[in-house]
Amino acid sequence: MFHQSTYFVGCVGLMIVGLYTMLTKKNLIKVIIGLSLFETGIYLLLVVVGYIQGATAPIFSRTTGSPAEMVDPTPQALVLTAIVIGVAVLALALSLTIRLHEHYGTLNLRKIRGLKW
Amino acid sequence: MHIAGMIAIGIGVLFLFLGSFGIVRLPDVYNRLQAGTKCTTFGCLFAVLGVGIVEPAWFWKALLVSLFVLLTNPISNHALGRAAKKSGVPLWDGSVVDKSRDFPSYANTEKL
Amino acid sequence: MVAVLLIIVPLGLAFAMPLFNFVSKRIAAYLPIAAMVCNLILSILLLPSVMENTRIVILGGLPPPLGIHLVAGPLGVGLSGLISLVGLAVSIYAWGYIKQGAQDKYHALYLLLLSGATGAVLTGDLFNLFVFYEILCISSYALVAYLGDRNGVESAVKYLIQGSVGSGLILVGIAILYGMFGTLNMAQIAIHIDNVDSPALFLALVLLVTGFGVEAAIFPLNAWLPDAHSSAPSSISAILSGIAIKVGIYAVARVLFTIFGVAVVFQYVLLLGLATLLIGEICAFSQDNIKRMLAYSSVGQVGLIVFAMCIATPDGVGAGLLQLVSHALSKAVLFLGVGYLVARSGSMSLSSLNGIGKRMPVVCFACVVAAFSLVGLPPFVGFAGKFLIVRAALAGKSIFFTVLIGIVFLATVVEGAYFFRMVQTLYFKDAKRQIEYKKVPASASIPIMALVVFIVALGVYPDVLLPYLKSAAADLLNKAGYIKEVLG
Amino acid sequence: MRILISCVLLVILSLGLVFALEQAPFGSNQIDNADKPGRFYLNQGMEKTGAANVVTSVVVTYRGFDTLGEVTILFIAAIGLGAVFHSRKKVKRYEKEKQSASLILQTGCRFLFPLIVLFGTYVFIHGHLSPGGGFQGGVIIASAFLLLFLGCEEKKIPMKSMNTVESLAGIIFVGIGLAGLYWGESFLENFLPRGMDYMLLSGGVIPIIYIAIGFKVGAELAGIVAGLIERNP
Repeated sequence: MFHQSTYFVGCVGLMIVGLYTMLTKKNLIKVIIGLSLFETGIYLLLVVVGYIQGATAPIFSRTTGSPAEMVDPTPQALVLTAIVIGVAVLALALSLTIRLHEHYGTLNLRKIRGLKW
Repeated sequence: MHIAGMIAIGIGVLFLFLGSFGIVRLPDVYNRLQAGTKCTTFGCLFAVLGVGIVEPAWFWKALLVSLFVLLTNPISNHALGRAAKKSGVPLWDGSVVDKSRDFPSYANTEKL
Repeated sequence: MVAVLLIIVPLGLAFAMPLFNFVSKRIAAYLPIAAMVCNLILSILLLPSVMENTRIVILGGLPPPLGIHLVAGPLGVGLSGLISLVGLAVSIYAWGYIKQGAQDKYHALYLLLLSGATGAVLTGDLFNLFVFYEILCISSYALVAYLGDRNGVESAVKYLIQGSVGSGLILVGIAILYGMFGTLNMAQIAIHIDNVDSPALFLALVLLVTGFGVEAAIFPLNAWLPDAHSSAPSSISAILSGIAIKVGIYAVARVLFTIFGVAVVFQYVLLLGLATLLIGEICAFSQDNIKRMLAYSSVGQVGLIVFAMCIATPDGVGAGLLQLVSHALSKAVLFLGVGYLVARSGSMSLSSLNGIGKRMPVVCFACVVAAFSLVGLPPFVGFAGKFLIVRAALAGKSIFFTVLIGIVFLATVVEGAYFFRMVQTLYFKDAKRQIEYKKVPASASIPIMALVVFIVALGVYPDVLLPYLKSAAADLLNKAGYIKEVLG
Repeated sequence: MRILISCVLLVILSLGLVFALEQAPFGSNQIDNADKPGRFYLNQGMEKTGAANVVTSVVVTYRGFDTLGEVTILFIAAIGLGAVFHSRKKVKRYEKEKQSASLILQTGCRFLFPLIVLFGTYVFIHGHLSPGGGFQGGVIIASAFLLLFLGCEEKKIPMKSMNTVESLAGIIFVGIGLAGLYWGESFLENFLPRGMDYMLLSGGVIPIIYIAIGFKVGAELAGIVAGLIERNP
């Protein structure tokens, strides 16, 4: 339907929005949201890389299933792994954020300067 | 059959759109919850059922999905609204009636 | 086939940690020691046989281009031996050192960190490398914040954010490579990469090097390192400086040499390494906090290793690897020793350590030996490393390298200056206040002294290591040989 | 100033990415080559493993080592959370204002909890036949526990047995891998018979591994949720 570069523009756009959020926002929670957006863009990119125009999901069933009409399964497996890694990082980041808030009473990164940046 | 399903999906999409429009336009939390739940529950119901009608093999699954939407959406809405009221989010100035004053458990939430 | 146990044993013991806790809480501290002893023995047993020909370990029942596989070559097994040696020393040290917090969780995370490092150096699949690299990174984020104090948490947050952006970039690079070649096998990518000339390839190279460079702390990606290394518990600082950075360097080297093998880029990375060296040493010179000083010194040493590797001759890479071994041993000793010095004096500033050398002779002696080794004085292993680097750089007789070696010497002088200042503080200044010094427990002094013995022994007989370094360098540089060994 | 610099940086990065991606020959024309892993998995995965969902057979057997690493990473997150929160003082601020959930929410949660667990179990048991699998099923089960945390505060989650489940599931995964090494030829090899196509008992070790992963992920994510909630579990 679309030229393939259209998809790339979408993925890269998400990544850039995430990176922009990470670079400019002061609040740590917003930085983590930016990180999450950035990672989402990457997952989309991985899926798009394995996409074939007009092909279906790589799942056989009794009625359908010809290997020629399926998309590449490997990037989907990679995305699964990458998402789980992203979740783990997110959980750890949020727990560290809670601890940081207990120590400083704020999440403003301009005010958290116990160590030299 | 196909056309009936498509019409059902269309109705669902229309209500979902109205619901999201309401979330943007309405003045306070309670009104937005109203738009966000009533319209989306109804819209979701029709959209899912429409899919079930278009694709008859999925009808029973679609029915089950719509049943769960019908069950969970109001509960979550209730929890959100109650939490908002308990933590003292004020009503819109133009609100007409506030029944929660009649219940003792909501009595001292206004001043927060 | 045995090489897979190098990864599985620590992993399985870490998984079983909660079950062992039901039996007794005290078992947790012994598990890392057991796993590392097992790994060390396995690596030493494997090393002679993989020197002759690289073993390919198939995983999941499919031969290399299709499934994931491990490459048990001289470089991988050698590095895993180094990891288990330093890991063993640090785990014995941690047995007496870690007394607060959730100790069983500390030991589980520590085991996972080491298994991640071992997996990263052994694997032959690009995405698998990423996964093990993430295991290493995420467990080190958690370990840096282990004590839960202000500095630890703050530096862990910084480390986490920079590290996860880095790993995101790696993933983009992997996506591009997979899109272009339809495979994740490093050897197969290396075959195809010569036939394609595309800007996307250059982009993938930049993204991968940037991503792995965050862990390797190559300038300008080293902002997290001084904070994280100085705020972590000392045993973790030792393992981060000794092992984690090395895995980053290994990954960068693997990407540069084996996958891409483009000679044009080496010079830029070489200059980056030089910049890292200079900046690290100069920043270390201006520090008063001793752990920060050691952390910046790690930055400088990373620069030196990257510099040596990017000379891209077998001699240069071998010298870089020797320097890598030397830095892993010396920096582990320094951080472990300084951990007790700091714990006894109660402050990290250099001035509080005045005259401590007379009170704690063993630990201070070990620190001095390690410091001299890092500066490059004979007869320690650091001398051999630096000597070989200089020889390799001057082998081509080009003016470019002569100038660069001059800069390296300058950095070494700076390095010598602050390490001698440290030695002067430890021994030749009078203590301002008298503190009751408790004896350092044997669980700390034994691993430290064992590593010191290695530093001295390898310094006196560097010839023992040279054949291994030679074949490891060939493993890294010989792209065609690697492809042939993996794909048959 | 900061915004300007970051904008310039990002514009350069995005232009570079888009241009580079535009020129790269991506997707369909690459996978058609028969010796490429993706094509091989599609053509032969079903016959070799017996799993109708090709993604599952890739995740669990061909790239099973990645999955082991992935499970490990979640495990690290769960332990790391515990380690980071260990030295935390107990938070008293919210205790006195805390109110129990309303009757509607409690009833709803009690009613939905077994259904969600059932659905999660369905998803991870049928991972080799339909979309889904251990991770997805585990996440659904963890969401049931999240509901329990929100709705029925008086119900305590047995964290000790959760830890046991987590640990046992991990050991089973590693043990199956080692069994593959022992009876087959390589770690994580599919050494069981592949069974009847499209039936529940097919795919050799895949369902066993996915059940272990489902339990492990469910327990770990429930532990993470419990750790992140202010109240001490």
